[in-house]
Amino acid sequence: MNRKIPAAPMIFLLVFLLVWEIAVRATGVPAWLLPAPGQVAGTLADMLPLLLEHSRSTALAAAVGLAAAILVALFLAALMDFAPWIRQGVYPLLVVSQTIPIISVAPLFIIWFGYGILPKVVVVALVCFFPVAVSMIEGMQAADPDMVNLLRVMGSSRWQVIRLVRFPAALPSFFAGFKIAGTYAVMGAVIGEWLGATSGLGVFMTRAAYAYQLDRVFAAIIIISLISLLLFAAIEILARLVMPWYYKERSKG
Amino acid sequence: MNRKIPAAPMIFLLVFLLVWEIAVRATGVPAWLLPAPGQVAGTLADMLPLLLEHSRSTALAAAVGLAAAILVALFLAALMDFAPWIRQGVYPLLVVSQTIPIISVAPLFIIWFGYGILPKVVVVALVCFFPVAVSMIEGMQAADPDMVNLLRVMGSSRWQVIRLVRFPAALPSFFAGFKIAGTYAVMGAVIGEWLGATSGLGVFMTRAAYAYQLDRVFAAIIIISLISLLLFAAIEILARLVMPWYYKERSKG
Amino acid sequence: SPGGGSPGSGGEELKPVTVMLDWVPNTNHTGLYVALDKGWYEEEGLQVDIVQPTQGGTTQLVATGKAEFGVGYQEDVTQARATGVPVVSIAAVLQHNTSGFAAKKEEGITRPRDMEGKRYGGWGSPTEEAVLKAVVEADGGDPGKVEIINIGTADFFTAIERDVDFAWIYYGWTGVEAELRGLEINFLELRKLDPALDYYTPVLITSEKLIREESALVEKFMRATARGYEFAITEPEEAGRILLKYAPELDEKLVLASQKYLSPRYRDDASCWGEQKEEVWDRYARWMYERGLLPKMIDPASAFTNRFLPE
Amino acid sequence: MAEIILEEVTKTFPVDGQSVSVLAGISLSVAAGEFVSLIGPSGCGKSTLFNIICGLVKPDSGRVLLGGRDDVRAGEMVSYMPQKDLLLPWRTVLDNVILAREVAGEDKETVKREARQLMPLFGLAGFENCYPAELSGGMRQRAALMRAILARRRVLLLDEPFGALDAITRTRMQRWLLEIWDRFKQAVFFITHDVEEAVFLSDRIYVLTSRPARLCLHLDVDLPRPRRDALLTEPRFLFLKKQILDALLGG
Amino acid sequence: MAEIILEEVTKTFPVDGQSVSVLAGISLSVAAGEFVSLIGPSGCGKSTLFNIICGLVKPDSGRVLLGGRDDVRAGEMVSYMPQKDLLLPWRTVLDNVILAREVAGEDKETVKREARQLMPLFGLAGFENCYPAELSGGMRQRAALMRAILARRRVLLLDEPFGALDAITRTRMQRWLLEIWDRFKQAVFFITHDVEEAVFLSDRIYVLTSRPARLCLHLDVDLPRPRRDALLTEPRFLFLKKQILDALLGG
Ligand SMILES: Nc1ncnc2c1ncn2[C@@H]1O[C@H](COP(=O)(O)OP(=O)(O)OP(=O)(O)O)[C@@H](O)[C@H]1O
Ligand SMILES: Nc1ncnc2c1ncn2[C@@H]1O[C@H](COP(=O)(O)OP(=O)(O)OP(=O)(O)O)[C@@H](O)[C@H]1O
Ligand SMILES: [Mg+2]
Ligand SMILES: [Mg+2]
Repeated sequence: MNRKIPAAPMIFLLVFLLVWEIAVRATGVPAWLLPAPGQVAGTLADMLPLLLEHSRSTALAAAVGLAAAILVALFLAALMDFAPWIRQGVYPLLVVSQTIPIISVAPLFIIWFGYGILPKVVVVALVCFFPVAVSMIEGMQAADPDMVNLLRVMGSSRWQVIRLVRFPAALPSFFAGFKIAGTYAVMGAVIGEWLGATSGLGVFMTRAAYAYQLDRVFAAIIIISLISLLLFAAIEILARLVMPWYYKERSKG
Repeated sequence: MNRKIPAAPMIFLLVFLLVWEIAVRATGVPAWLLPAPGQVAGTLADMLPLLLEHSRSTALAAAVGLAAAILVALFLAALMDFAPWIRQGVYPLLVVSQTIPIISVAPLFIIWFGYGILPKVVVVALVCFFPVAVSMIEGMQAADPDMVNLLRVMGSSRWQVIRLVRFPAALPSFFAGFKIAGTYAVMGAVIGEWLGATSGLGVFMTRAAYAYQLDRVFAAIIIISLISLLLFAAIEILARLVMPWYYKERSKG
Repeated sequence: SPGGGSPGSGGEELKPVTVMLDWVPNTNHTGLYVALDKGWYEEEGLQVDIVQPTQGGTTQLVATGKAEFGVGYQEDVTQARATGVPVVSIAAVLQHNTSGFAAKKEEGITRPRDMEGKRYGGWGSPTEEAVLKAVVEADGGDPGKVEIINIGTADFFTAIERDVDFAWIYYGWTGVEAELRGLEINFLELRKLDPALDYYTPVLITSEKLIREESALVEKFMRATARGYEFAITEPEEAGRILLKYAPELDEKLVLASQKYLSPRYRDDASCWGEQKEEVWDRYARWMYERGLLPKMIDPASAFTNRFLPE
Repeated sequence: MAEIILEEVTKTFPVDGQSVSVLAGISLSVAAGEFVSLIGPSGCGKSTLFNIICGLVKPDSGRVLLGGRDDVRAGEMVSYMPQKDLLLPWRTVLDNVILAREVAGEDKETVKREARQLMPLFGLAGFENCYPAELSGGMRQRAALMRAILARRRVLLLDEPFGALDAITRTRMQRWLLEIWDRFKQAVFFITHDVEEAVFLSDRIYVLTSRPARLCLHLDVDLPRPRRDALLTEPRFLFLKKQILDALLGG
Repeated sequence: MAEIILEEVTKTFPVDGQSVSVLAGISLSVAAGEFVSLIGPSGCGKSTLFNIICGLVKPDSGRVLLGGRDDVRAGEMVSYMPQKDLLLPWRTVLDNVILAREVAGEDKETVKREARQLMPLFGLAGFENCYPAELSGGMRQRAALMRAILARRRVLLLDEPFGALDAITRTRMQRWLLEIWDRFKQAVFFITHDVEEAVFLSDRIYVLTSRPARLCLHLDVDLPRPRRDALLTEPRFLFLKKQILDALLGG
């Protein structure tokens, strides 16, 4: 990635907003159906203090949940590398864990985790750990088998093979999963807030939607997107810090 | 993966169900909160014809949406490889597309796509394309830069470099994303049904939930999980067919 | 924080109590927020936390005691009790059912049989289908000719833009919004179509266990809550503003207009706010049971109680 | 006409914070149809020089002319066999060796037929449908060489093509390379560590010093062609060999 | 005592549907402190033989004894330098060369100090903190060799350690390898394509035929030690060399 033209995303965004604004004006879509960006911007400015207050609890839940997801995912990936039967037994359960619509077991969540930040964190973790775990597992499997063999001949334990070869080899794949998870984290927190909460952007959005104020809904979406983009950028920077060898090699040409 | 012990997942599943059954009986959790597996199995058997009927439209939406997602993801990944400014401009938009809580823009969906199968397919595609796109993009970036250079010296066009090196090199990563997407597909269709539908497992679940028939909700979840697992297994088999070189290398040891 | 209880003014320990709404805070809940805002719960020694829930979870959570009180519907309580979920209705928020079927004026739906050949947008509950069928049939129409579409979470105004001709609304919120928008609608009020359908919606609920073991708590809660609703009945404007204070995300115009519409309807023709009649419970439960919506008939007398209403 | 001309090419790499000068002003040329070898200590910058010719690495200063021009795409003129074999792991041997021709848009089946006939020559008969991971080190190198030769460009850049081959195979491949070269009149630019091999094959030899690489010897190999095995013991041959070894030792 | 004993080892690979016999009954041994070389045509099965000794490939039949036993983990006795360098791309040169000792649980800092002192010997001084991608082909090979030697096991398996090195560096590394070997009394099992190198370094030499590999020559190198450069032109040396070349040609 060329770091010299950070203007590109801005330009794309502006074009996107412009098209949207023009489309709304040209077709005369009413504001309660699809507000124009200009109107949303106005609302955003008006509601900013309230939005920021709600953002705080959402962002916190997203961050904590994401961190928990990463730990769980790394642990599971390492575990599954130990024996094929663990892999074969656990992998389907992971898949199943993702196919349960959280909303439909929401009461259980609240009974287990209460109304505080915990259920939100759990939802975020549940949503985020899967992409990281799969990317990590597949990335570890993709490690050069000859390098793994070399380590075996050196007398490495299984754990050493994981730590010295499989984990570092899986890092690019891991960060792909991390980026996916990071993108989902804030959304996960918002969904978590639908399960029952007293504050957060999810609360804000449901209320605004209930009052037919789509401009407020969109203002909240913009905040969610911004937080997500920041998180995404942070992950990208982290990747560059953790894998200097990787980016060095790729910027040679 | 050792293909000789497919018993492992079964054993894990049985242990899991057993723990669940015992936990429900021991703690006396009422059935309207968490039904025991035995009860769910009974309901599942009773409701099977109805569930299968509903499954058909859900599975169809999931399959069509997933296929569309793959195509879009591959197209975007290839597009973003053409120039850094496209990459920098489009990537953030992809992230933003994932941070919009679908439920909160459901009305727009319905205005645009009506109440047929289309909105479901769109939801599935929206949920699924992102993991595939990110995995593909990151996988293509991870391709050996020396191989890319070799192709350049051979006089390859950008598109040839993508087709001959970046795409095949990204396949293991692509399949990681595909597995994630496949896992989400059925869930995505169910969410799509919550936005409005006349049949499907999501409709079934909503109805059962209104009547406090959690055993039926769980029966539906089991069907969802089964379809998802089948899809997941199909993707795994596809990976083996598409990447014989990859699995050959990894089964040497 | 919005909806949260404020710390006690006195030195004595306040008892924490959770109230789980049925959905987003709205004018049905005004009395709760008034009581909270005026400190009337604290006067009763309660520290009340009002939580916004997920759709459908409230009844179970109240039944398990995870929330002491909740907002529900008669239909829901009946369904729950028939399934064995031990919840009890302790007050009717509105004395009469203010919901009904609404359509744009140009659809020309002025009576149930006009629904023939039209498309109905519902949320997927089995009861609504039965209700629809019953009213169309009673008016001499063919319910088989009404197409039912699940519109899930989409709102009324969006739904009727495309694919849907009419839907079920609460007049006190959606109908008022239509008025504010100047959208002309035909509204068929449910209770006018069939007296059995004049059930209580919404109601306040609690669990059998709480009534059994901590009836004093329920009493205290209801005392403050009733005060809140009485205030909302007499001071709609101020009550509406209190609600807005706790849910600033809502639309001010809509809340105030809705409050004006609802305030006289909280008590309506009852002797006091919250009163429930066994007749209403019995009639609707029987109605549901006869249509196969309940696995078994409930005892209507134990589904509700008036004993916690202040004199 | 000179196919390749380098004029005062310099290159510096940042290594561990400091900048290490690798090429310190290299000027050389390879004429059409010529066989030129490049010898130098390990790590002096030979592969870097090839990368510069191919346009993969930008020199810090100096000029690179291909076919007398500095605006020509390397791929059109040059076929490159890198030091790492860089076979594509997802392609069979047969699909790997035809890569350059496939890129050029030629009919795959025709090229495959041609490649199949050459397989025995490279000792790869029977392994057409193997993946690279199933080959031995020497077989991979031979496949990479075959890929470069099948590309049929005016200049062949070979970076240690015979490094992983045993003496016998190596000798056979050398003889055969000379035949090819004689037949197709390509220019060959050849990196090797084997002094004897360089003298035996080349028209001219450039010897580089260790890092930063400078030219320390430019040798015309005035031995008659065709070259025969008997040459290896002739005095003139041994003299040239000695000259190079001395240059390497002195450099 | 014999460190390595192979008894009638056979190995067949499935290649393109058919099964190709690679090793057709190989018996050999390497005694403690001995320097033994293995020579054979490219693709005959030398690397496969090493993989079998290391336990990475299971022989179809035959026995492998390490230290006289068949139940010992290869890693405890053997240090292996594979033909591909297999440096870990995410580790610097320094971190790569200490890998085996780190795996053994030794204090990293101590081993790093030891490694830093050896860097100049391997021509890697100044590149300690480079990543492998920043090294030349020969430098990578030297780093891989250094990693194997730093492991300090009773047996060193070296698969073409000097293939990518220029003549001068190669000679220097050969001399130095003999010194190491003399000092630490490890047994060395050495694959090479260079017949001269094999004769110069070894106590004994095994020569394999082309696929399927059989032993076609087992040669005692009865040259005195320490070996000096002058040896290269002595008649006995040339005779042994000729014997091997004949075996290779005949095989
Ligand atoms: N994993 C494998 N699958 C199939 N065939 C293999 C595999 N590994 C090695 N072979 C085959 O075994 C034979 C011997 O390979 P090996 O690498 O042992 O040769 P070698 O003697 O080391 O050759 P070189 O000197 O070229 O390195 C080759 O024909 C090769 O194709
Ligand atoms: N991408 C890079 N970044 C930093 N240093 C590099 C890079 N590529 C090459 N070098 C350095 O440039 C020098 C020359 O490398 P090059 O590969 O050209 O050597 P070489 O002459 O081909 O050696 P060999 O015979 O060992 O292959 C080395 O010191 C190497 O460390
Ligand atoms: Mg080189
Ligand atoms: Mg080999």
